[in-house]
Amino acid sequence: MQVELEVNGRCLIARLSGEIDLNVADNLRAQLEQALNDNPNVRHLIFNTRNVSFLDSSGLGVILGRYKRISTHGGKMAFTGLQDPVRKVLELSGVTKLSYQFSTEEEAVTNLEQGGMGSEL
Amino acid sequence: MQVELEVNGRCLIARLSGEIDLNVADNLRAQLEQALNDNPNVRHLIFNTRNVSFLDSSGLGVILGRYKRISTHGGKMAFTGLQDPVRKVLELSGVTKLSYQFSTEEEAVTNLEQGGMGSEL
Amino acid sequence: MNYKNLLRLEFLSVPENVGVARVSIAAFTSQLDCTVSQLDDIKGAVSEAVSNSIIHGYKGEPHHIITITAKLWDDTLEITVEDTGTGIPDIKRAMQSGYSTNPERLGLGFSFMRSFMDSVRVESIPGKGTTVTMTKKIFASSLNNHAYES
Amino acid sequence: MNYKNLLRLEFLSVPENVGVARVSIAAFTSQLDCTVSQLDDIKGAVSEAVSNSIIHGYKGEPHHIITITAKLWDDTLEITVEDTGTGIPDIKRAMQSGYSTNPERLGLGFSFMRSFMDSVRVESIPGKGTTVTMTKKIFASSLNNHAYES
Ligand SMILES: Nc1ncnc2c1ncn2[C@@H]1O[C@H](COP(=O)(O)OP(=O)(O)O)[C@@H](O)[C@H]1O
Ligand SMILES: Nc1ncnc2c1ncn2[C@@H]1O[C@H](COP(=O)(O)OP(=O)(O)O)[C@@H](O)[C@H]1O
Repeated sequence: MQVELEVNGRCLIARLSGEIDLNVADNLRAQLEQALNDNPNVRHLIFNTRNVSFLDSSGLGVILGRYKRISTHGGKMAFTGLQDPVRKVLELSGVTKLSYQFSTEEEAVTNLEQGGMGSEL
Repeated sequence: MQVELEVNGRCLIARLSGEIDLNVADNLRAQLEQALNDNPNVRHLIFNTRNVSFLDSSGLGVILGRYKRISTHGGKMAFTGLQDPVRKVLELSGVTKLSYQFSTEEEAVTNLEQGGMGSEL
Repeated sequence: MNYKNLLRLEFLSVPENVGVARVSIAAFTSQLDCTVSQLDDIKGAVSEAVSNSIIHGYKGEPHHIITITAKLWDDTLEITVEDTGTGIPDIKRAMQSGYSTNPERLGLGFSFMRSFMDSVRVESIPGKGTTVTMTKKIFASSLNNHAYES
Repeated sequence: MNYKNLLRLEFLSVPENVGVARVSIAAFTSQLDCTVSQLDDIKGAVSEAVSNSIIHGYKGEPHHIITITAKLWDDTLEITVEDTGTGIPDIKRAMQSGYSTNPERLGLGFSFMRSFMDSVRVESIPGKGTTVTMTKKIFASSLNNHAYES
């Protein structure tokens, strides 16, 4: 697993790659928490999963845990670059219903920022 | 494993891909023998191994068995598209010394045809 | 012997081995002419079952053994994941979607296994261990075109 | 327990499983930060040893069991490939480069194992079986740059 983190406005973009399972869960959780701690003005989370080849419920648990943190302050979560293995897990868990999907990071940033400033998406 | 066979002049070009081991040895042997039987004017063998990710002594045995057949009639063997895993096995077995290596199939064909008609390479 | 092929894996209960188990069972299954999506499902199911044995069965202790047995019948893969850990007192409840004894987890493991596989059977004795047996019928993909595949 | 991780594979003596063994051991080894070339070597050695058990040990009979044990010590991988087949009457001769009891084969299996690995030890009892134990020290590649690798 590799993680690349970038703050864009009030969005934290996490570009994940590789296999997201129990073996990397602690590491991923720590990196995301650190980024949220370091950037208190971040409100929304964007996961770019284009290069994620595998995601299981342990990995999804880390993602949803971070969503819980930001959602208490009205933050939203979006996914870009969804591939079949990840899409399936998001659908089975119902996460598609509580998150947004966009083709590109830019689209995600624009939409979340607008939604956050104006009316809900 | 996949095999693509093409006759070019007096050369049989075998484009191999995947893993060449005990599991595919019989299949590869049968396909090469068939092609040699069907094309009695073929004199030289060219193996394009660009897409071969693995070769072991069982796979090499099949290749050398076909070389034995053509070499009794003065045929030569060449490799193109050598990647590290295959190159290593050819070196360890000394096959690099009894075969020719070229960057492209065209180069291999031209050289083997010339060598076959004129002086040995 | 009625099965066509058999693979048994035994490994330590460490998170590093979740991926090893996934990759090994996927390689074993690839003998059948299966689709990428079927392989993804099988990897997912193995990952959930093995993670459960590590986290719940062995409470994260790294020196225990997990055993996976994979059997290929004609067109069906059977996978058994076994631990000799804590066991499950109430299997029915444990298999409910969203139920977890660990507040940090989602309680979706069994639910995913059931979505990914055709059948999931759980046997467990508290204090003795847990065995999860899953099957999946593999249909050859009509999209796969393996003219020369061995 | 002195090793860091352990994987045991047991499988039927069919050619399909040579690749399964290779992939499984490679996935297990990948826990160490090894190079592609080291992985290629390990795959090669596993392939030769398992093929020998299938062809020579079990004379191609498909219903026998081959066992591989892989142990990770600090920076060393130890692999044992075991069969309960015919055994080798003269191990020294069998290990000579170019020696084969099968005219169709090259007699390079042991020679490749020795080139790929740091050590190769063969124990065999005719009529009882053969055990090949190989070790390889894994040096992390200085070229690998895993800033965020877990
Ligand atoms: N191998 C096991 N050993 C002991 N308990 C288990 C095992 N597998 C599952 N369980 C129990 O079943 C519950 C539900 O499992 P699961 O659906 O996979 O969700 P989760 O792993 O997120 O808790 C677990 O919380 C645990 O209490
Ligand atoms: N597992 C085994 N069981 C019985 N005999 C074996 C085994 N492995 C190797 N041998 C013997 O050792 C010889 C040399 O093996 P090797 O160097 O791998 O070459 P090859 O497999 O090409 O014959 C074989 O021909 C066989 O007689």
